[in-house]
Amino acid sequence: MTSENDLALAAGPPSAADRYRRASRWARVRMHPAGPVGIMFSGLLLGCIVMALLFPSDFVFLASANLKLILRTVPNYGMIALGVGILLVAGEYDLSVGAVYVVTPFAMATAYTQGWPLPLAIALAFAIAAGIGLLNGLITLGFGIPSFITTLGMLFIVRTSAPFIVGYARSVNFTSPPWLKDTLTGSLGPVPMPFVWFLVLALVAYAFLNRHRTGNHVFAVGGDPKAARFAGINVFRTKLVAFMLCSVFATIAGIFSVVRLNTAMTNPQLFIELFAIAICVIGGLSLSGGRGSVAGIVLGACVLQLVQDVIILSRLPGFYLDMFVGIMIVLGVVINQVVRRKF
Amino acid sequence: MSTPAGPTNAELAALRRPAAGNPTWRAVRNYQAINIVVLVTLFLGFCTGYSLLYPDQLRFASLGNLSVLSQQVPVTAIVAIGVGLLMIGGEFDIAVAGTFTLVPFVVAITSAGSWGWPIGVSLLAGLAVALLIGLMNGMITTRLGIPSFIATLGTMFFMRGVIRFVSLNPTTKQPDNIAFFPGDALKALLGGQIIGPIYAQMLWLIGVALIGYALLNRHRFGNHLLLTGGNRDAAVAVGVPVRNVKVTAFMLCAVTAGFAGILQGVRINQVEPSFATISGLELKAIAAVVVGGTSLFGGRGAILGIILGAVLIETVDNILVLISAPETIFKGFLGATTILAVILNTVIGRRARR
Amino acid sequence: MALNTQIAFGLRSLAVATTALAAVAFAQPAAAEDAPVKVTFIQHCCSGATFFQPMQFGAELAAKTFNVKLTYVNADGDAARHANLIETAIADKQDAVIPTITVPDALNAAVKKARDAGLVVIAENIDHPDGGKGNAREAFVGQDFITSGKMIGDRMIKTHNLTEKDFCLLPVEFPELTYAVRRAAGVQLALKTKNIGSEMIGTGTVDAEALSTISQAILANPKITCIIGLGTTPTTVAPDAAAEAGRPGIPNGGFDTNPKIMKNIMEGKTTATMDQQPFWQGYLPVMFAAFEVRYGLHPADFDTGNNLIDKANGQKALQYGGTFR
Amino acid sequence: MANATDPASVPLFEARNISKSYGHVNALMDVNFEVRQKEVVGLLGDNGAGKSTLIKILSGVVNPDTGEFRRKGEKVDIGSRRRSEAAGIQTIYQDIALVRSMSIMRNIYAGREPTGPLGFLKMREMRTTSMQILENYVRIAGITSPDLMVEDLSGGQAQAVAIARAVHFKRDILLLDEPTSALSVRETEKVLAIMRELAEGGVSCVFVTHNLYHAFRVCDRFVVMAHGRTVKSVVKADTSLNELTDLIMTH
Repeated sequence: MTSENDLALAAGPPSAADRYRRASRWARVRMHPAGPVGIMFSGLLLGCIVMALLFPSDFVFLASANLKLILRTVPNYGMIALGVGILLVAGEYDLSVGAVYVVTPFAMATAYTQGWPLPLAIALAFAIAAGIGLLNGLITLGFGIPSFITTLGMLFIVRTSAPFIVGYARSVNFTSPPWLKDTLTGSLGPVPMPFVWFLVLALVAYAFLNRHRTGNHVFAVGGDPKAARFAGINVFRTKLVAFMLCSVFATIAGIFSVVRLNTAMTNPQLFIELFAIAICVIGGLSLSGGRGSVAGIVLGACVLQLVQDVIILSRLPGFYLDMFVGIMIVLGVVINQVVRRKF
Repeated sequence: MSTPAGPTNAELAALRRPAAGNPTWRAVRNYQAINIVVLVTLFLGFCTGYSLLYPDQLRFASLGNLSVLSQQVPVTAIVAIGVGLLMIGGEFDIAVAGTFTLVPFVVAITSAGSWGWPIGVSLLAGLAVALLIGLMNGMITTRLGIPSFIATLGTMFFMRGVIRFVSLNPTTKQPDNIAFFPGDALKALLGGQIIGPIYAQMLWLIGVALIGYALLNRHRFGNHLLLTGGNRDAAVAVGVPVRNVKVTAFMLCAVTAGFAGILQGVRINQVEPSFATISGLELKAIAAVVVGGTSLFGGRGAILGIILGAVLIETVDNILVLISAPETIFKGFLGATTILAVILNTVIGRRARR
Repeated sequence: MALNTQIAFGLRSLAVATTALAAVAFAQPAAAEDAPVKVTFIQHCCSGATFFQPMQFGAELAAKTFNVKLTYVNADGDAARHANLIETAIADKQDAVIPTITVPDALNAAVKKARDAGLVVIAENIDHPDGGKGNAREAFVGQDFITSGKMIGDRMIKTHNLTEKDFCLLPVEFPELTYAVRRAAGVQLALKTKNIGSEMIGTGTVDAEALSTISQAILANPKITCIIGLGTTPTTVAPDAAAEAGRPGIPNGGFDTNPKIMKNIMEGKTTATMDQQPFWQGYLPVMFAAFEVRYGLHPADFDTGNNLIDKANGQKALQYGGTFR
Repeated sequence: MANATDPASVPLFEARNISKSYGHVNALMDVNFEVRQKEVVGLLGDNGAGKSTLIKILSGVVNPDTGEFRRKGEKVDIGSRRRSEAAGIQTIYQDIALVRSMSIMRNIYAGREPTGPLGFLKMREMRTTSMQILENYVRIAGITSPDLMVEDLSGGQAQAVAIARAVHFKRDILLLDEPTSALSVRETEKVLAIMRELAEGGVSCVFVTHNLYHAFRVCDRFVVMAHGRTVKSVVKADTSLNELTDLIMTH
């Protein structure tokens, strides 16, 4: 089997690589970063469909209104999670997304109502987002402090910045031009536009992470910053890009929300940042960086929303929604671990 | 452990070259929490000095204000000590606000009305619940092998539901605040005025701090904890029961949070279910702990630093009230204080070690 | 004075941020005819929430009008912090303190201490359940949650002819908060007269998520024929939620005003909202406090919450949203 | 000294009069070091002898206080990692400098990805080339796909990938800093064999190790260091294992 010249480890125990070669297609699915969450999602979906067919009047899962609703809702946290996910892969946290999600669209709406042209107002939102991301990155990397702390501080600073600048907590009517509202929140055939955009953004994130040079660098700096530096990768710049992308994705999500509701408010939208991280972890991303897939994030967002939908549709007391969400988060991560470990 | 990619012996020798000054000064400089000690001393000194010079402009050092601080700071600091010990062990607890709320609920419910347990038994029951919560957090984290950040995020949401359930008012079927009047003796014990602006909470803080210090610096457990948080593999290699150490730390964290919750409940005679949801105690505690020089990644931290971190955060807040700062700026200041203090800790720390 | 400035300048280099703030705060208005009345105003929760804007606007307008040095602070939904803030106001030798009595037993001692120290205490927004007999606050400016809950409930029953076949969804941000509990009790008081069932659901404060949660609840329970939002977020998104659930036009109403709610009312998407007129809750207590401290005028309770807004009287609320409304 | 005009005798790489001190500690004092074509040099010495500092200087991580470098007789600057790489030097560490959570292919190209317009990766090119690399430079059994994660490889396989990467990108001097100390006996044999193959194929190796037996088996020449100086440079034919051991022990 092995010649003298060959570097095979003939008599050693089979390495994981050997096992991979022999592994079945099924095992390869489980090994994929999005494998466990994919299995979870499929199981959940299958269960929902079966239940809906068995109890069509009590469990209206398959009603087109419900399906559309799910597709409309998944992007809320999903879009934020895409950015948070990219940053997690780079090995850093961003807790400030919850504030960015509120403040940048608020700035956009304020500028727009003050007569700025819409493209300029949108550009303003993205500029502020990029600025916040840049600041997060510069403080974290420049001083070498944990991003958890930088962005925790930034969460509070950004959250209070809008009310501080305009003097009061405010809400601004944002009546966007019909074409914008239709493109962002209308529907494409039976599929709501937010979901279409979510998939488009997911594709962009995928192209960036898996097909682009900088994405490759993001994986490297998150997986092993020392090895990345050794390979000549500019760790500082790569992480900075990831920080900025994270804020930008939060802003996109915020703009969708504002267009959908026709209003921008300074109300703190509590716990968004934690949900975004939960989605990523359910989707198979590692909190210590370097691992994960965009498919995992998309499926993670779907799973979280599906579970919430199931809880409400099955008429469990909505009063205790939080409780089920909590169980779900832990369970999701546990399933992730178990499925992977079985390999 | 040899790490060939690390510094060479020559470099290490260079690092070990004697620092200037006498040994006492060196010991002070090498103390882990020295930055925060200096920072808090300067800040408090400035505030006290200013308020003594111009008592009409800044009433920081007035009896009334110090009384408020001496009742509030210990509560935050006690929570922070638990969170800090856990963080030294390399883990987070996002669910402390839930524990902080649920435990006094248990005490208040079991000690009154149809339950009517003696207060001592109720207190023990409350602390037992805290231990259970800590055990749950610890088991989920260590046995199921999921990050504590996520595990306790889950239990945070879970406990909100539990709190809503236990706080249901039997007549209105709605969650409700519960009055908590545990009797004068306990009130004096847990929240009485000792002398001047010194309240019983201060003594309890000192007690908890001493226990925390003894555990962390004078007990085998502390050594295990530092090792577990600092270098898990090394800890396993030398036979430290890493999982048990972490579970114990989770339980300590929950017990301190629950105890602080009881202190709070005794002081304000009431327990509110909403506290678990909107207080943001978990982030405030983490902020206090890292401001106090504790490493977010575990393995490094000092009890005094953690307490001073809580002192700094609460005092900054207090000063902002006293100078009539705009309401919108408060949380922003908490954020800025956190970032700046941690920058100060790391940068000065790095320079001192250089 | 010069010495003062010099010292302040020197210390500024010690702690730049703190001193900068201090400098702003210490800059007293030059030689007013009367010394300004010092008032601490405590908002009980939720920094940044738009509901409180008219309240803060009112408080600051009154402060400007009546020469009041206003300290506007937020208790972040923490009763202990609320008590601290009252005691800090006492220590800071304020003339008056204006708290929200969210957690009565927690604040009784502090309120009494403030009265004993000679401060004027006027409650706003939320009162002690036993009113003036409950603790030592002198007056209350705010909405009676239970009464107002009953009013919006009655209005929804009347306008939409609700009967015992109907079922009401009561979405609210956080079901365990005082306002939610008491408003729900009021609404249910009205619903009980017609034997109408109801169900509460927690939505959180994230608008987009609240929207989805309410729509899903409507889908899940076809019995639901009426929505009464118990707080700003659910009231804001209720009509959109009904539309997204494929049942536009479900009668809906709720509490509070903001530009979006007013727009919905004017467009006929929302039946009515209970306006608790937060402007008054900011303006009046500050004015009362200033007048009592300066002239010894005694304040009185003032119910701000009986203003039911619908399409007929909503124009002004839309026009002055964010300031007076 | 060799005749500079004779190309065969010009060393591939030379470091002359290198000194480096950290504070009051002199890590290197006036060290001369050279690597010739097609040879494996063993860099030996006890802890603190200055080996690691020398390796760090050669790989561009640390700058010397004094000294100069020549490649094939021409003066070169190796003051940064990039310049050191440009001078043909690549370093392999004991803790294999690969990102464990990334695939072999992505590791091979980390930092020098072939890209099309807008910086998008040429995936097909990357895949075929990396498979060729794995097959040509160091035949590594058990590696069936360039998409395998490095963490799924054994230590020897991973070290082989690191070496293959270094060789592919036209480096003709490999610095191997304790490359075998984390490996099993069997894997160590493979890595030693790779070193010999590389030297014969034109890639000179500098082998830093504590293990004199290993060194004696693969090296053509030995440089012994002690207290920041080179004590002796000797070809294999002129020495013995015992002599080398004595040299290290006595200094």
